[in-house]
Amino acid sequence: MKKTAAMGLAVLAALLAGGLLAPKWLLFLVTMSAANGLVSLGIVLMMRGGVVSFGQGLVFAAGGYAAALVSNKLGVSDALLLAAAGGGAAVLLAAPFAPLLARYRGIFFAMLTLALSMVLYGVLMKSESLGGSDGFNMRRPTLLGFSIPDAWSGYALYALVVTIAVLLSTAARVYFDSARGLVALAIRENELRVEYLGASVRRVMALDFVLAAFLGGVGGALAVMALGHIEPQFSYWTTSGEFVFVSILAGHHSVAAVFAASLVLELVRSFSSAYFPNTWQLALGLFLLIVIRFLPKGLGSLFNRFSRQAAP
Amino acid sequence: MRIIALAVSCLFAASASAQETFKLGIVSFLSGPAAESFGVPAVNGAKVVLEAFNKGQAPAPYNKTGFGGMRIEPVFVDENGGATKQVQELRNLYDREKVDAVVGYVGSGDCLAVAPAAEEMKKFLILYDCGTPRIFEDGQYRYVFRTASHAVMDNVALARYLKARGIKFSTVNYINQDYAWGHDSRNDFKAAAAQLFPGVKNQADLLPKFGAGQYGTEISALLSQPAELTHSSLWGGDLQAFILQAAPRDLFKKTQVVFSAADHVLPGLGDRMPDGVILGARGAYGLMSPKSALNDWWWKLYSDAYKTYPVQAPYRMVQSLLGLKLAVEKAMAANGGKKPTGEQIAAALKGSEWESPAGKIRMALGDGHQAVQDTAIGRTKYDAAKKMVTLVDIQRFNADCVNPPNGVKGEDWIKGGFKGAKCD
Amino acid sequence: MNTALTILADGVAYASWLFIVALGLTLVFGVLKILNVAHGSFYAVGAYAAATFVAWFATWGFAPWLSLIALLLGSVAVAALLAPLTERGLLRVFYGRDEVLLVLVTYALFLVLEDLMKLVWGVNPYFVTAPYGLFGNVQIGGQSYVGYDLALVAVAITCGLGVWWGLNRTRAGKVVLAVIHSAEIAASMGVNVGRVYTFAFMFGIFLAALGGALTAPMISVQPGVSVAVVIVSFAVVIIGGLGSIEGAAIGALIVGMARSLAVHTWPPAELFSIYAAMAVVLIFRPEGLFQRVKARRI
Amino acid sequence: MTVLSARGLCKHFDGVVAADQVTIEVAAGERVGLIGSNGAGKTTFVNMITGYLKPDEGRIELQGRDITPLGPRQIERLGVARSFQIPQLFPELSVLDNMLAADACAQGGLSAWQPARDAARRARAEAGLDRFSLREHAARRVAELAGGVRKLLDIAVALTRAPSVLLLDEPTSGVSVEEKFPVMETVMGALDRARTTVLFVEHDMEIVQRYASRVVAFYSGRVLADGAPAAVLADAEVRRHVTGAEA
Repeated sequence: MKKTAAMGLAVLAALLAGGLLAPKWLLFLVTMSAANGLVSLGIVLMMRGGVVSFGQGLVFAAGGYAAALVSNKLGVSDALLLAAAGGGAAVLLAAPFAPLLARYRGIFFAMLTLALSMVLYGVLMKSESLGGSDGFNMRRPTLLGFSIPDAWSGYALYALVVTIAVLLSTAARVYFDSARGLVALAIRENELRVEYLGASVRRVMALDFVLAAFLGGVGGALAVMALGHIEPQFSYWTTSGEFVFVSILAGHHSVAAVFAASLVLELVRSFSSAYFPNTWQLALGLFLLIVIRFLPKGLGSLFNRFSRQAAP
Repeated sequence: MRIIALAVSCLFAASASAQETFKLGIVSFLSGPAAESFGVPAVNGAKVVLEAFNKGQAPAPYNKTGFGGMRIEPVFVDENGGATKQVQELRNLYDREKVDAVVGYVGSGDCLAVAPAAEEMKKFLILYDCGTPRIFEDGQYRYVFRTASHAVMDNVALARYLKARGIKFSTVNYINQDYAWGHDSRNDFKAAAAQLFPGVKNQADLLPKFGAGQYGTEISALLSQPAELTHSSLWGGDLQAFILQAAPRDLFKKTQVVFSAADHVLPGLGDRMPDGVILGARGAYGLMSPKSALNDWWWKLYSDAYKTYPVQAPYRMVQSLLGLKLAVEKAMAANGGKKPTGEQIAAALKGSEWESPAGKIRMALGDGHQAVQDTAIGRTKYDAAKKMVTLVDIQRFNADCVNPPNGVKGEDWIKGGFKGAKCD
Repeated sequence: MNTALTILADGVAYASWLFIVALGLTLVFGVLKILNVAHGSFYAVGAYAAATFVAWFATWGFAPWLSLIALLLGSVAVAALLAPLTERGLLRVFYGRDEVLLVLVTYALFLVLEDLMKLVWGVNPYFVTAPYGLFGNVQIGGQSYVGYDLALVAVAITCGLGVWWGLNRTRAGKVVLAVIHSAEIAASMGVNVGRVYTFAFMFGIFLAALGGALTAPMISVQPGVSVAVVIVSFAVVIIGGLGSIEGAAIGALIVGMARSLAVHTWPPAELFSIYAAMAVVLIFRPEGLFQRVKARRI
Repeated sequence: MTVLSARGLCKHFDGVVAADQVTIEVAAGERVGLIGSNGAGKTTFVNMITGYLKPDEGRIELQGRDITPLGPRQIERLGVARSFQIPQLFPELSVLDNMLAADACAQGGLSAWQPARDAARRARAEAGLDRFSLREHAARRVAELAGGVRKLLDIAVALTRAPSVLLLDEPTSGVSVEEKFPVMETVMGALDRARTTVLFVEHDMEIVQRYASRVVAFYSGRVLADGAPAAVLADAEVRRHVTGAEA
């Protein structure tokens, strides 16, 4: 656990230093992919228990709208509070469904979560007070009471997002290595035996769903702060699909891999749409296929291979 | 394919001679439901016009080569994929592709999302098409402009046309897409009709979801309680499907149908378009465009290249590019003939006005950032001899008659009885 | 009374259009255990193919009613060329992988096909309205319907009965049912599962393409046709139960009726009525209305 | 005294009778061998005792407490563990992680931060492996193990919480002939030390004779005979319907 924390700090320091050198566009790309990465990290957390949610757009949007509304309507501008609000709102929205969803597996879990996210999408499209399909804009947040100068807004948000991302990932790593984390893996392998060993499968699954919701909500809040705009698209099935793709690309072994995967997706998308304006979807699709084909266990499997060689 | 070639060539050209070139990002729908009616025609329009600019073949005062001698290098980006993607790609255009300005965006959601991003980056941005009035009514911008009227004009003009032509009606049915554009258009027309036709009754208010494709149920609903007038802001594939499915069921015979933005479907539909439909084009575009040397040049330029006449989308694109050209050249002069910054271009465009194929464009609203323009409404009539839909009973409305004055929200302006409207 | 009749007629008309597409989706899942996100893309390809064939027929000066044949040929072509290519060339690589992963594979396929269609047919609209007028108009409850729309009801019923009969009353059908029940057991009984997969996928895609082809006359065929179809036919098969034919029929009717009822009585509900229905069914009958839970043997 | 008592258990699967008035009382420390041809109702009995199946009729008591309505989880927590005909393990995890996962489950309230592999837990898990001399396999994935080893691990996992009653469902099935006796030796040796009450389903009569202190013979859902091994195996009915092959 100490080791994990130390590693987290080291990574964070490196990222914050690196951010000073990176070009603006890359900075923003990393910011976005870190925010999105948190949502996918939530899916990975559930994947370790053997289920994949195709509706994380639900909590992503919940967190995003919560943060944007708290900022616009209540006038709260502190980024950390907004992030917390996002996570909290997502948890509140997801918790009632957790016991229910804990009963579902495989395609049914995927589809039920998808349906829920699409219901939210429909509601958001309808709510003209929230700008309907156009959504609405959000002021740039302040950080610990300081308002951020234009020149530094990019870096400040980057720093904020990576810091939160690293902290939550460290927490996730600790969770994965905990007793509960191991039992989740066991559930993925053989639920029946876990019940026969006296642990409640549903309780584990329900909690995982709520934790994933928290991660998704925070991710949504951070994404909105970076974008300055929110719209129902956040809850649309294609959005959720990309989160799933990232977690599949990452695999459930490594936390770092999730953010690597998220970044890779953003880079591919951005370069293909810049250089193949007419066929960027084709490029993206082919990329997805190739990855799924040749990295069945995800980037994480590579990561682990290296780390194993490092420390036998 | 040609677009890819272009984009790639730009990549390499970029490094070559940054001084004499002006890199221009152009964003519109190259895929998805809006590609056919709006995105691709607009981009096609941009291509021929920029080509003409670079050859210095545009008529005066647009006859300087490129932008004041600088060769224009366009970079095209697909608007499909949601506002999140647009914000990221806009940032990439400015920071990575190093474009000097961006012209783009059809979707209102995209416009709302990208405007603050450009503002924060202090980069010059022209929104060339999107409809929502919220952008400059709710927001204050220095670097962001819209070179076309917002959607309020379209539905006010429709109502005024009905009034002017003495078309009587006491009941209205509505069918609009279930997203902001549809909702806003319906609300604007409702309000305008309430002002000009007191006591008019609103009946069915249908909101099929965007891209539904199947309208049988809606058409039944419209026919089961037919109103004298039926209003719709459907566009593109949805509009075409609606017309194809409604015509055989005689909807167009049983009620007077008015479309707020429909000229873009006329060339495609041909004789499938019923006669007597009243429609607008979001400006004096296409068959309703005014007679002028500039318009003739543009009409020929576009028709020769694409074997069809230009409609709404390409018109809106060309009017933004013409405005940008003058602004850049003005700013250049002020900058001692050197390439101007986004800041300087913004200063030059703010509150300016220029001639476009569709008439005069004036940056009159949103203190100099939101354009107003004349518009026109007409009535369809198929011309068997020419084998094309023509528009008859065309009536023009000058900008001040159908656009709110500076500082007044469109909605309030309509509800307040069009105070300050000059219709002579 | 008339309103009720209208609601019913509209609901049934929409349901039958939906059923043709959803039937293909549910078949493919039943046999290959793949929830095909790209189903809507094949629907769109079907529409484009139909447009192309009708255009050819017109240039060859065939009689208008033959354009119906052209529609059929269009969908057959898609099923005969594109489907095997996809199944053998792409999906086969991923068999045995997790269901959810396969959903992702078809999502990628969906992206690819979107652009491929654009490269092949461009973005300009295709109109194939010729067949739409062939059946004239029909009066139902004071409403005048286009005969073509009602003809779709017949087509849908034919497809449904045809598939049901094919599965339950023919030898080949029995084999397919065996594979649906368990590919392993079927294989051990000497069934060429690979062949059944290809065949079933081709048929499923044929239905998708047919749906598109039959819709082509009443729409403008252009980019973006596919998107709307996917989710709504998803809802249908989820409601009815993945892999169940009766389920697809009932699901289509539920969705069609819900939509028709919403449009005629309370339009604002239309957008999310479908997903709400889907969620409710999933909560109370996760396997859908027509599926049974399989107990695990230890 | 009686540890486990099942009275008048009945179970039907659409038409098929899996249990018909099954009544068995088990005293502490007994080694009960459950025999019977396939489909006689042995595994159904085990499944009912451990709460995987609810009997249609009848009552199950553990130390006088009614456990009939409880599920596998609650029953396990009361000290009734089982192994499976087909080992129910976590194939992609290492042998040690299988034990650690079992240990985590046994700890009850699952901690979300205490490491699953800390020294204490690891020691317990390794001790558990040692009892079945599985230590050398600790690092291997279960999926790679041989049948016999898997059987042992399945039982080792079941013993994590030191149950008072253990049900073994065909401990030697899928184990090669030469492995059978060694496997049973290790299992029973481990159990002797733990003084656990054992019910084991078994087809191999030599094994039953060697390790059972009492034998219950099933036939088409009914208890055919119940008593000392010699007596039961000598019973005519049993010879006809159950052990006929060996006769």
